[in-house]
Amino acid sequence: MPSKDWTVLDFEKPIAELDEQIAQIRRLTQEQGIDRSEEIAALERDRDRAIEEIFSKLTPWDRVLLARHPKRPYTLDYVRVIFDDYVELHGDRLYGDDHAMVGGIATLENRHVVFVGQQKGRDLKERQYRNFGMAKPDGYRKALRLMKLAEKFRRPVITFVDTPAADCSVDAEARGISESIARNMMDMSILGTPIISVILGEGGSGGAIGIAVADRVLMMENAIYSVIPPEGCAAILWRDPSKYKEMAAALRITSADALELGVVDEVIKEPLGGAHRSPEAAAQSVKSAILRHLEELEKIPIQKLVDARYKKFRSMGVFEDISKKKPHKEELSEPEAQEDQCEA
Amino acid sequence: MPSKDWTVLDFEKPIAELDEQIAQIRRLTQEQGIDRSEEIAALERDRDRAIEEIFSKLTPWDRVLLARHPKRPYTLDYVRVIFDDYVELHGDRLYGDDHAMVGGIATLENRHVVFVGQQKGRDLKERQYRNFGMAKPDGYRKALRLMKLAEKFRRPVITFVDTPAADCSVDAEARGISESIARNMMDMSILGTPIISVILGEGGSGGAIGIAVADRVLMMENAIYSVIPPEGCAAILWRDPSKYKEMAAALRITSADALELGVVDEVIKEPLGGAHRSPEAAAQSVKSAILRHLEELEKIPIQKLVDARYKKFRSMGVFEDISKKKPHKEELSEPEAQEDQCEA
Amino acid sequence: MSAAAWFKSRVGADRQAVRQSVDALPDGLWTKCPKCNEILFSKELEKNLRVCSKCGYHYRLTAWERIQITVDEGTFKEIEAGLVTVNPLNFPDYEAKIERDKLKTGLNDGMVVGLAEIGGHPVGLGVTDWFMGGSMGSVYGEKVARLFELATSRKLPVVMFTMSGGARMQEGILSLMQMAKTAAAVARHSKAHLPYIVVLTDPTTAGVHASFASLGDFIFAEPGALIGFAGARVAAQAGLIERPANFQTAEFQLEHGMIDRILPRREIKPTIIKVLDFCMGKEVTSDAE
Amino acid sequence: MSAAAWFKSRVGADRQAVRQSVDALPDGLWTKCPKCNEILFSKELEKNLRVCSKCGYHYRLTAWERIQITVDEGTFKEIEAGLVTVNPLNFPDYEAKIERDKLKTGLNDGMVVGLAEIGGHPVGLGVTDWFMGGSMGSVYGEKVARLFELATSRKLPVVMFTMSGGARMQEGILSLMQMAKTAAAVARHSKAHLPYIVVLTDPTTAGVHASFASLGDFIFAEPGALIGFAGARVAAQAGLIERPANFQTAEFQLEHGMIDRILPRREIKPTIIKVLDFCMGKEVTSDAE
Ligand SMILES: [Zn+2]
Ligand SMILES: [Zn+2]
Repeated sequence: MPSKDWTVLDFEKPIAELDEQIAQIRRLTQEQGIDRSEEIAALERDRDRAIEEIFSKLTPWDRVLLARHPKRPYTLDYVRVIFDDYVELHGDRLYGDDHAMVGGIATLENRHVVFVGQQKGRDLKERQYRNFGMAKPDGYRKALRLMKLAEKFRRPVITFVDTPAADCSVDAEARGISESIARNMMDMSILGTPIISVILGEGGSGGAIGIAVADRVLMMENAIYSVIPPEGCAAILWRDPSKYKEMAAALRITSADALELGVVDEVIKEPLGGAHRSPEAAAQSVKSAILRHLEELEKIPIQKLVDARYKKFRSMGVFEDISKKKPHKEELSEPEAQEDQCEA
Repeated sequence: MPSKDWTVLDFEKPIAELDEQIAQIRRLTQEQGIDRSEEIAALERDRDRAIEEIFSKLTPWDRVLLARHPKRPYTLDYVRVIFDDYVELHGDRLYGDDHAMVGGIATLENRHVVFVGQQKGRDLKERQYRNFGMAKPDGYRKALRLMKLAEKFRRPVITFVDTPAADCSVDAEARGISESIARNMMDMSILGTPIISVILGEGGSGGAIGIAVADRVLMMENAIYSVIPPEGCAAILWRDPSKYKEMAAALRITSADALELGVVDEVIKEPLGGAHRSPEAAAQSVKSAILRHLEELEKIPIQKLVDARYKKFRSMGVFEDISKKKPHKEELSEPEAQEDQCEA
Repeated sequence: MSAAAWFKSRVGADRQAVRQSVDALPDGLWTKCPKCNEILFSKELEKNLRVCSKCGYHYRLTAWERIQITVDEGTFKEIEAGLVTVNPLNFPDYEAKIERDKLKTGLNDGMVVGLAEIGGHPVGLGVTDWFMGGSMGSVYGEKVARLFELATSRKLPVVMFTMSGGARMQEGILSLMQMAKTAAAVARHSKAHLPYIVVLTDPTTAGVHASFASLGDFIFAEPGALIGFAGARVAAQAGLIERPANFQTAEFQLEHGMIDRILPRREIKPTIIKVLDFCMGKEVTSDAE
Repeated sequence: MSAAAWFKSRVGADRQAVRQSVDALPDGLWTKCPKCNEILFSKELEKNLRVCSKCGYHYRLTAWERIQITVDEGTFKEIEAGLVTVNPLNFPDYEAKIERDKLKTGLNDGMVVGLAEIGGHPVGLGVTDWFMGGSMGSVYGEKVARLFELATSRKLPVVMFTMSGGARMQEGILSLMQMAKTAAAVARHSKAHLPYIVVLTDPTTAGVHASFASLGDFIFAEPGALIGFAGARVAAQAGLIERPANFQTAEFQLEHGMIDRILPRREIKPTIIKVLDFCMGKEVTSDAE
């Protein structure tokens, strides 16, 4: 992992240098047959301390970079570790097969589940094939078709979110990208089977929530979940795209923020230095979190589950109700503002 | 209506000549103020006798020509007479708005109904706009969307069939014309509201049945209902397109045939000489037939209605069950043919 | 509040005045159409429901103006007027903007909900004003959800006029969640076999278009209204260059099967009444089941 | 009848012989692939489930061959074998053609239905033979409907292999009605939360494709299979000239979202078993409700 590598973020450079030193010594060990394991162990300790040091000071913008890290494991990388017997199913039965949205049936330990998720591409060719993880209406409709199969056969749904945004090109608009996202949220809100969503990387706005109206929403430590990309928000709101770092902070898009704001149920810790440093371990953490939540959800009768899902999303948002502070009048003419917050 | 008119069929020419004579005398009457009403009445009697004479000998192929008659009233011509307060609703909420399939909400006497039907075009421009009455998947999906609105609000569905066939172009195929027709038949078979279909003109194969899985299927006297156009069948089966007249007879596509084969419930008599000679009267006949059947259907509880609809289509077809003629054997090696027909 | 009360109120009068200072020519009696430049007699424009009599341009309406031309006179009762916006993320400048738009509109936030009658049918009604770009934050979403819940419990149709630039960025992820919340509220109302009629007005985009605005049993739109997923500036960011001339208009959406009809403003109320008659009228097809 | 019995029967043996006289080279030991012209050792071809080992060309199978490679050995029990075709319209030449195809196939009509086990899962199974072009008339449709009804009453999945030129013209409008009849039978099976798996094989077109063949919860297809609405000759009649190279193939349908996967013949049975495990496996998500 040489430090000139474009897949190394600026703040990762000290880590990459230590990695490189360790790798060199390992190579020498092999070539020369000299035992230098103590030296390696010391360097590894240094490196891990460096990671901890660096990661304790990450800014929200650094989290954005991690969520979009070119080496970050993508949806199908997780699928390979978490599920067995994955049978990918294609198509929306209406128009096409969207390669930015994948899904199918699989087993998870003893369970049969339906899986759907956004898929980004690793190299340029695959990125284009996957439309950079930006699904069109066909993708959302494929996802809904598969979720309805899950409901028909009473199997839980697992969704993996990793998208910069839904596609907003002319043809996505022409086939109703708004309708497809709205319909998914509506139908997921009453789907008669447990749903768990995991935000793996980028939780990009409507593109993300279109498959994330779930009983449990889990979020990777270094994932982001945002109503708009910070760059876009800076450009629109402050008409100054260079302010994206400030905007990343203002929008509160990190996993800690989402947990605090009540938008996700749990943050899944990533391996030291981020999921890309140990994709297998990251996937195992996701797997055990899913299994733990599934066990809870399976005990709840379906109608109760669906009602709880409604209440969960119903209660999101922060506002104040000044009519509760004094006797209600039919016609409030000039409401008095009161400043204490109340959560609905 | 001069007899050189391309909108006059060959066998209609004697009628058209009498019409022309009557019209001339009427013009003279107006111009010259001479009362020639007796002469007119006599000619009209002659003409009506001629029509009766001609129509008593119509061949199946003549019925095909009548069903496709360029002056035949089309779906929206009926709608204008039969319904009030028609609000056309557009679009399948998925891809597009198909102009070959129209529909909306309307009132029919005291009732609120949903209407859908295929629409042909009268002149070349409108024909192209209506794609010659050949709907694409978008049309079938729009129809289903509207029928589901009817089910949601417990209103009956009236469908008008008039199509040479469903569209089979590359883009219809690409968007799943087969799927859309199959889905409509499936969902109509369990739709929780009364359905009445009227075959107005051409009942063209899958294109027709895609909106005609109804509790009552009514058929205009001079309409046709066929698994394939006679010309196509002659070309495919006999490799001789010139045999279309024989094929029209062999396929048994007239309203009398359909009634006898148990495929339609009632034949609606057309005005003397065909619906195009008096579109208003034709529409009034359709209206009273619909009302009569609606009154019957409204008395049936929905579940019974849906079960009866299933049984109705379930029982269509003619075959023989030789296992019923002798004790059943698990492994029949060489079945003996028996020639008497039995209806399932 | 009632519409009449609003128009009589200080803010209502101010708002009318502000509008005239924008649209009107110096003498105040005449207004120039921003689309065709025709000089229109202001009183005639009001009578014509603020539609240009020459080119058909539909001016934007305030929430209260919309209510006034839509409901049976005197029937609107606002609900949930006490919900007010706070600044949950401590987002820079948010309070100041809210205060500015409160003064401008006389509203606590962009969504006004209430009970009313239309053509004699009791309905739940939602209308939007141009408050923070018509954007949906927590108060907006909460009002929509409460409207649908009240309508569900009282077995009422919902009629909704949308006008929005999308989710409100200043409330971050909480605004995104209003999409799920409103869609879920529509789901429960719909499962109760109750009708939901949407009228999309200029502009309806992004988070609102991609949630409750696209979920009507009946979806109508005003002519020429901007309607689409990507807000204009987001689309610009995404570098969308080649687009059809009518891209993201009501006409584009009709052509692509997403809306039922385009209705000139004068036809909206009569059409809503026909639809309500269809859905809620007494003549039913079967009392059995 | 069981598959073994058919292969041992006179007709079964004849059919095998006929096939060899068509495909095989004079010595009978070798067969020439119609697609790539490779000379294949006939026994190897059989072992390879009649798929060309060089180019992957999938030969058409008889109904009994399909049953043999699909079900758990010895588990297939045919039902409704007593349904035979008559000539309801007195259509010219129909009886003669039926008799010809009866002799050719040893079947009463093209659709063979029965009960079987696949991967230990009891299922209702339908397979089609090339009888009157695989066309659907009254017997064909009736057998499909009875299969779905039996499966619904016994709570069994249905697995269906389709191969058809469409509705049978010789039974006229009655054939068209089989589309509605089979679709309605699928509806009731589906409402009972039972799975329906379709495998489209070469060719599946017209009336069969536009009815029960397109209604599976899971729809698979063999590589290169012709699949579409308009039969080739109908399409020719309609003057379709400009078409993509893969028009109406399994690959075209996959690209356009109409099928779940293309499965080489060897993967069909294992995939069906995985799907049956998914739908019918004992581990359920919730015993509540
Ligand atoms: Zn103007
Ligand atoms: Zn080959």
